[in-house]
Amino acid sequence: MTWLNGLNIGIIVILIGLYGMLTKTNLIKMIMCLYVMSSGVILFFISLGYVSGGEAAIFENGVKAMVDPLPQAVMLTTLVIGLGITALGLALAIKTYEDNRTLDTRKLKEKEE
Amino acid sequence: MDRTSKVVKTFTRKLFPFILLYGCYLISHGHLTPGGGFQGGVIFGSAIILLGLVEGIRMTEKRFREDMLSLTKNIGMLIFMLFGFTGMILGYAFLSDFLPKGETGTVPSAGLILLLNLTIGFMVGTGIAVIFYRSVRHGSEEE
Amino acid sequence: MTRTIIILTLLGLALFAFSAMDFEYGKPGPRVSEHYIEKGVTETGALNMVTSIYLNYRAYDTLGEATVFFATALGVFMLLRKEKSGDGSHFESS
Amino acid sequence: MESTPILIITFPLIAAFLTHLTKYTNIKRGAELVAALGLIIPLALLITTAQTIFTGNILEYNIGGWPVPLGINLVIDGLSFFFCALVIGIGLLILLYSMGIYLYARRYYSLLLIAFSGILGIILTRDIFNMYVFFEILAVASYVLITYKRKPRTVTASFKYLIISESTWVFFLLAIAMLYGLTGTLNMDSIASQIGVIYNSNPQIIHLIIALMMISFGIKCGMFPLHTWIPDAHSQAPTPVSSLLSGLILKVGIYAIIRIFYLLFKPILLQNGAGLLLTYLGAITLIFGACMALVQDELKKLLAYSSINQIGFILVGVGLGSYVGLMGGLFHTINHALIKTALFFCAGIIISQTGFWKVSQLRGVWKRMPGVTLAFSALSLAIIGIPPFNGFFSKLFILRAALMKGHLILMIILVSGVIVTAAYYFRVIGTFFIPWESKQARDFVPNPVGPFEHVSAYIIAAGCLIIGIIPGPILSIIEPAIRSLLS
Repeated sequence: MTWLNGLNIGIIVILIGLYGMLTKTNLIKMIMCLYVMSSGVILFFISLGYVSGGEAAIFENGVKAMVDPLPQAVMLTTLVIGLGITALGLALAIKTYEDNRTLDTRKLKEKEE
Repeated sequence: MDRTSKVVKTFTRKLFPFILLYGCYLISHGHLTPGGGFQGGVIFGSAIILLGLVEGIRMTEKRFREDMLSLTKNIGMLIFMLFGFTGMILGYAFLSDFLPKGETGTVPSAGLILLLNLTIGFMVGTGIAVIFYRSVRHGSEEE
Repeated sequence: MTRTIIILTLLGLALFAFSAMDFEYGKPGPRVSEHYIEKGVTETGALNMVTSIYLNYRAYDTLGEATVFFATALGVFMLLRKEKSGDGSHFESS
Repeated sequence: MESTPILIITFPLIAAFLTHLTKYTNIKRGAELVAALGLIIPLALLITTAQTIFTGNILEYNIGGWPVPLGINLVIDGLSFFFCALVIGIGLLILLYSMGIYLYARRYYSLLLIAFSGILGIILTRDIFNMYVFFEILAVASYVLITYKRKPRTVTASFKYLIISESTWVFFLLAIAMLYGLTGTLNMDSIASQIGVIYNSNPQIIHLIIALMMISFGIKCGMFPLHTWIPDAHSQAPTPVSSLLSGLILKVGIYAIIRIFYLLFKPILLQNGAGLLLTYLGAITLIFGACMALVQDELKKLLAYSSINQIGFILVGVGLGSYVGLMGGLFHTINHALIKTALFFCAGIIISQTGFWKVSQLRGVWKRMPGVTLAFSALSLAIIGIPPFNGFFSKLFILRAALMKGHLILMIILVSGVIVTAAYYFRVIGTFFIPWESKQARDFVPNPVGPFEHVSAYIIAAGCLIIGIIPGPILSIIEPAIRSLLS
């Protein structure tokens, strides 16, 4: 089953996150779907750098082939940005719950009119 | 009524310095072993969160005051920029590695990378602690 | 009903993406990171290539990303504060 | 000097972190002073580079001393110079306005400067992932700035902006990943050199990457299907932030579209007309923004929809890809940024003085505030495109570009867009000049309005008139930008 490699699974995870984002109405669940999507992208990008038979990109004696270190370094930055966005999203969700006593986007929309 | 049992309290109080030590290990060996500024900083933050969970916010607040934490974030960022500009002053480009590289394999072997790791470790640690304080204090009304 | 439409469009997107992608997994083409692996230790002195990239070759990304984290911590700090007077909370009634 | 690109970005950042430390110094308004310095120094640096840019060559800076494919490099060419000048100019005016209202604390200036350094970082970088990081800085700073007024609805508006923006930006990351997979590097110039070869071997993936990038930049510049966050974010944010949003953040989306499509996908763009897709999306955005603005009652929401409308004009100009079209697009970017910022300033003053934010309630504003209403109506004439003002020339260029390309439907859409814009602005000005006043809410006390607020609105109104009468200097700034694009 060579089809099931990191690249295709990454795309599938992104689409699952997108599906959740489109259908869920609870604020916290939307943030979770957001984080699922960004993990899907991280999986996709890192598996792009996979070299078959390569070891982790650290120089020790006896390391023959190495995995591509650039995607890992770049995805470290995306992880921390994802952490920041989720922290901010959750803080906003807490604040909306405190003001409107509901986390359901449908009720929030009615409250706005 | 303090629900956390005595065992948990003494255990975390004993464990706390070792968690910080592990965080320092990860930061200082960032360029030799897997790890680095962010992971070490997260472990710093989680150590403070662990203390906060067990001891309660007011106790940890005395040791890690919140405005000091947000001040460290500011100063951490300024230090990071300072490293960038010292590179420029010494004639290299911005954020370039101007320190001499020791022989590979030992801790002081990568010049500026170690110092940058330390600054990032502090900033991420204090940032996570501030976020934790804010969300916990916001929930409980006992300001 | 709308769920099935969403599922169908997502499947269509997936098919289009899979048909378009032709990366072979495990055998990447010529990369800039070959230079990182060959001359990384001599140029940066670090054994861990990932740290040498995100702190030496591309330290500017890390500066940017530390600002993101700083801005989020500041944002959460400002958002979850108790209702303090001042600080822009009582002007412009719109 | 040759290290100006990095200084232009880092000075606002340093100022942002220093404003927090002014708490410990006893300088009376230290935060505003440091904030102003944080923008004035980059302006001075930019002007020193004007000489080299106008003669056509570019200023490059490798960060960390690493050559191009290894590290990140910043480049000031014609286009980035033009957008940097626009951003810093508008930024200073926004700072001037925020200083007028004394109620902003140090954290507001810190976040505002982080947003400015994010914008400048996007404009100068030549590395796609770096552009993503700086877009995130800008986005996070604007999420927090929107909620600065701590009203319940600002938090929901900021949440909606966060969710929509972040979920589309995951696709931008996916596009970066695919480009890295294909070309093996993250630097724009080296990618651009390999795109032609890849396009011949596998056109499908390039279409996919163009589509992904179109989605993510569409959200940032308010293209039609992805604009839903704009009215809420603009109407709930404090006035300087909403002018920052519509004046600068939408313009950075435009800059990113121009940079990516004219640098990375230039060979493909002209071949099969991906630019046409851009033009027609712009046309739909134009019609949609105009119609929605007609029915809007809230003043700030009306201005937000009018921003979408004008962005449609710019997209049409940029999508056409001809010399005149680009000239019209970029000139309209400047005009719209200036005019919309000043319109939001006037709207902010009017709302804070009368306490009403619905257009129907704002009757008789002329008697209470003749100066601000005059500025508002002058600026509305400018944005509609009445001859003496600058809006006329930019829309004329776009019309001529559409004429030269022979798109008849496009011509009709553009002209009807102008008419509808005139309709909804005259409706607003009309209510201002109605002689009898609307009854004043008893418990409302107008907020203290500093001298600076009116000043910045008047400066821009006068500026629009001057640019309209002598468009020469502005066109000479746009000249190198287009030369660098179409070369």
